[in-house]
Amino acid sequence: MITPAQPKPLQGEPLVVHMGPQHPSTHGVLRVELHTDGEVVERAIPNIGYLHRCKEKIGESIGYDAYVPYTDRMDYLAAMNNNWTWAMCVEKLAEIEVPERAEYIRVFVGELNRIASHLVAVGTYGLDLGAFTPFLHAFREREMTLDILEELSGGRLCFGYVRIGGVAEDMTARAMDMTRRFLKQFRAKLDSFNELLSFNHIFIKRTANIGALSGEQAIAYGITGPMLRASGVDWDLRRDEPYSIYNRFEFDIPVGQGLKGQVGDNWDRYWIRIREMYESTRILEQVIDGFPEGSHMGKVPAVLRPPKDAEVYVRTECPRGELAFYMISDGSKVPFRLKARGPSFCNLSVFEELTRDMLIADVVATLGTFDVVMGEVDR
Amino acid sequence: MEHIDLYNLLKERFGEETVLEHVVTGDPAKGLRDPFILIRCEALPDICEFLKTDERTRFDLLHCISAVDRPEYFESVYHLFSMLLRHWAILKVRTAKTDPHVPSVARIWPAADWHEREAYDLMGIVYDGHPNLKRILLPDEWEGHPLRKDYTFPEHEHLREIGL
Amino acid sequence: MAYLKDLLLGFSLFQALPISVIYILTAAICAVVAIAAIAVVALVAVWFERKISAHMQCRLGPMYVGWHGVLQTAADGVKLFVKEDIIPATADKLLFILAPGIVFVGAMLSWVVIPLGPKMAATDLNIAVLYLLATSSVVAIGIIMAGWASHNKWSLYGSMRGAAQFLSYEIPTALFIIPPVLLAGSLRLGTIVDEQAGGFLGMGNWYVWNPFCLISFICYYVSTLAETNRIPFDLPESESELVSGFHVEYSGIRFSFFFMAEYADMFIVSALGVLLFLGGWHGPFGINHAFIYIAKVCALLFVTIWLRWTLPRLRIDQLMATCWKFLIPLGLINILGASFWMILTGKV
Amino acid sequence: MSIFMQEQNDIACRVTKGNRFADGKDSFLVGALQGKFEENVIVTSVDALFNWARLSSVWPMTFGLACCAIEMMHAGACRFDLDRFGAGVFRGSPRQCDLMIVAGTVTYKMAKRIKLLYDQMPEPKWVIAMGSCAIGGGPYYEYGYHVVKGVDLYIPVDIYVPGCPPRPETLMAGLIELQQKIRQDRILRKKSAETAA
Repeated sequence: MITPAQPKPLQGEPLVVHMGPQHPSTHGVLRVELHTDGEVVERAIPNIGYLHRCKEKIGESIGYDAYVPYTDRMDYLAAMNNNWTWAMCVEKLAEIEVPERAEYIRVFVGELNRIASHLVAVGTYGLDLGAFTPFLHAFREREMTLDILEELSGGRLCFGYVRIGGVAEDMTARAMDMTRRFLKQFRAKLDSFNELLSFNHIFIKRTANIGALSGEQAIAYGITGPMLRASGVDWDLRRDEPYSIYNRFEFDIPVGQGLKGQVGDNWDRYWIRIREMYESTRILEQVIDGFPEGSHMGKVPAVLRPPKDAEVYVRTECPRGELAFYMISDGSKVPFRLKARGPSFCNLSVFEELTRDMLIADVVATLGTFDVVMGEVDR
Repeated sequence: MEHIDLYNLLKERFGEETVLEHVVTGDPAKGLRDPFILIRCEALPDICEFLKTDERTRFDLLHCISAVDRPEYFESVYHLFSMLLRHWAILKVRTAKTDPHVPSVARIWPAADWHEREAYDLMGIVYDGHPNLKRILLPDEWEGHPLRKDYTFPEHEHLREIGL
Repeated sequence: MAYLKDLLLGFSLFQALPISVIYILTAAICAVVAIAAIAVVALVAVWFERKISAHMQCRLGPMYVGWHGVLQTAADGVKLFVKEDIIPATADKLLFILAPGIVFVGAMLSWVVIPLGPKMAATDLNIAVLYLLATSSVVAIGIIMAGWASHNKWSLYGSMRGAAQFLSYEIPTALFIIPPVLLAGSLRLGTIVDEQAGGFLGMGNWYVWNPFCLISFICYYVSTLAETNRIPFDLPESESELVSGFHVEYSGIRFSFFFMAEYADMFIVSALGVLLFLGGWHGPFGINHAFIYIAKVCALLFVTIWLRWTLPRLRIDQLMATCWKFLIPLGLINILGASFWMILTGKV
Repeated sequence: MSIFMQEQNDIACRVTKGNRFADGKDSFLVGALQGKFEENVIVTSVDALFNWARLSSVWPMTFGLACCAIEMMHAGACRFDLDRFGAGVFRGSPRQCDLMIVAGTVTYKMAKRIKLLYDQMPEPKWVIAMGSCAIGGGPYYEYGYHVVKGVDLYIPVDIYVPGCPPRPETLMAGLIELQQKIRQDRILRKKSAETAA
């Protein structure tokens, strides 16, 4: 018997739009699958892996010191911090002493690179919201920080400067001069940047109270770095688990206060980065005032052979959060297992949860505050 | 809490046949390297639930999940951290080389979701009870799990053939 | 047009022709002038925009194509002209081809009544303001067609946003045009401009000094930013969200039509603002010349560009709320206020 | 109208050829006339005009893959300013671009998309492979199982800009090289090997 087809009840289905991998505001090759109902995004599912460059396999195939350039290219906006984490990890594994001067230089380049990295974050965030000029103003300042780093290392983006046991080249007087000059004008430039973008009325309207992430949720998703602090959790490895020589410097840890809306909203996440730049300038001032004499490179054996079956897990505070390397040695010249925990990778995992039932424009605005670097997400 | 105290606590709570041993890696005299607690695979969700909720431990942050390919077995390593009490726990479970299975902890820490997917993708460990266990970094058509030690690198022509 | 017709009839050669031929001839001349004007306006405005934005951003902008890049836009135009233009296989071909034309025609229609100087309009229509309001909606139709025909999800979003935005902002634009029309008592642009002649320093009678017209002017300007699709209201295009919005699938010469229409529209709304509120070609000290008028339009264009490169973009709901919850009520009150003003000052 | 309609439209099916001007169509205007003329003063002037327009207005795609993308952004920003050459209009849609700067590592997951993006661009189009990864796999050549050993395995490349990552100046040098290459294109003139002096 043929039953007449029942008419389906009238219903819509979500329109699936793929944002990326080539999209102006996905900050690289992220693809976000948007399930939209009109302008409202019901679900935004991030798809990653378009820049999977086999970093862990490479780490297990080549020597400890040969891997330094690969860490550069992991979070390419904060190459110094990545080098540093790697160096710390191998130093802990192979028990290598680092001279004091090298530690100072490391803090110096680390903080300078943090400024450079945050400048890209806040600049491109303006771009995501349609403001083009702040982006270029941020890049103008970034060029100055890159000049200093170039003076030291010879590179502009991927430095390979922090090596196992110290740093590649000694600090120069010219770099100190450049830094002093840079610091002299940077805060004023940052203030004018704030007038242009941070306290712009439209900008606040677009970002405040959007995408608020609570502290508990942030911890549950393993979020670290500025995103965690923006959610009101007062946690920074530089102060709470001081590595290197961070305990010698005085600086504040900015925490999200919900100045323009809820705690942990987009504006807070953006604002944390601006404030961290101010703090970094404070650290830099203290560093260049207290440079000790000495060697910039410790004693490192020509061929590194860490003890068998030693395991270390080292984490540092990178501009995007806590970068950690988990390394197992088997007594040979190459690590047995290398696992890199990229902060952006963990930070991005909350994206789907956070952007439920948002408008498309807000999804873009929220993604901007995550400040993901795909090189680190995909590794 | 020191790591060894944590081990004793767990042993007391779950018994010696579940919480197998406490290992300090490398040269114990130097004390620089990380210790870990080896536990039985099946008990992982219970232990994690306990570690997260118990007043003395309160491990609220799952920092990382790593999969390790040992010659005889696969390892899944959990780096836990407590934001409240500021201490570490490093757990390890072992699973067989053929058809490796580990219970998922994504229900306990949402952070585990992507970490487990990554471990599945690159090492091929199946996390039972994971809500959405599929490849995360590599394309779906990819063959094999590259972080295994016996992985042979594919040829470009072969990858073109399978549609990549 | 009448002026041109008389001019032509001044030559004995044309007197021999029937009058209908003269009409067609003058219309053709006007059309050519309008197209040329759009092209020139687009060329100059794009170059302006690129140079101004570059200098705002501590850059130089185009430098190597002609003196300080003056030929840059011409090069862009020729390049787009000789570029392959793709029609996607899944597109609605007829609409896809028609849409840029409609947008361009929409921009061109306005040039019929917009004067380029005293007595330099193609036709001095006595309902010019009404006509402008009517023709400016044609662009919206073109944009919706473009977005729909492209068979692309991003362009569909762009066109839906465009439809909502243009239709909404038509209303406040119309509402804020009413006070100067009331004051002048005419819809003819020439009359409205002539009403603003004289006064203190030759600028005192500009309608912008009237408090209600001042409100009108500012709000009119904001509404037209939305109508011409400029930041902070460039939602139909919004580069960082919808890639390129409604013209995401357009390439080559068809894309350049959208481009030109945008700049032509910008010029038209600035020109209308100058005509209605800033005294048209009446400059200070009683000088009235086309150059004064063009200079004022350029000043308004500069402000548009300035805003474009300074402000972030609004969100769609904020955009709609601005229109319906703020501009339209204000516009209605403003008309009421202007009417009372006229009663109090005895103009009625 | 017929010229409009017979345009190449199915972008997804279009196969990329190495020698793109041999059968790739130009605009509806040029397409019909392309390569039909002997050299004479008018044709060469028209060619020169078109080439000048094309080389003065190379619009790149907003398309960054990895580290090199940051240097590409720097090249477009204040100090280096690609806009001086008329190449600063970064367009998001491939339909409106002339130049694809493959800035970064190409992975197998991405390669298909790059091919698609390339096919979506209208003729004439150019590709700059920026950085050693895009040129030939770079540092990932040996152990990068997921890295394509050079983007030219998928799409034709005009200019190779070496470096890891190349400095913005290097990218600008690559752009100037590209402009030299465009200058020698033969659009209306016949493309015989003998006449290409």
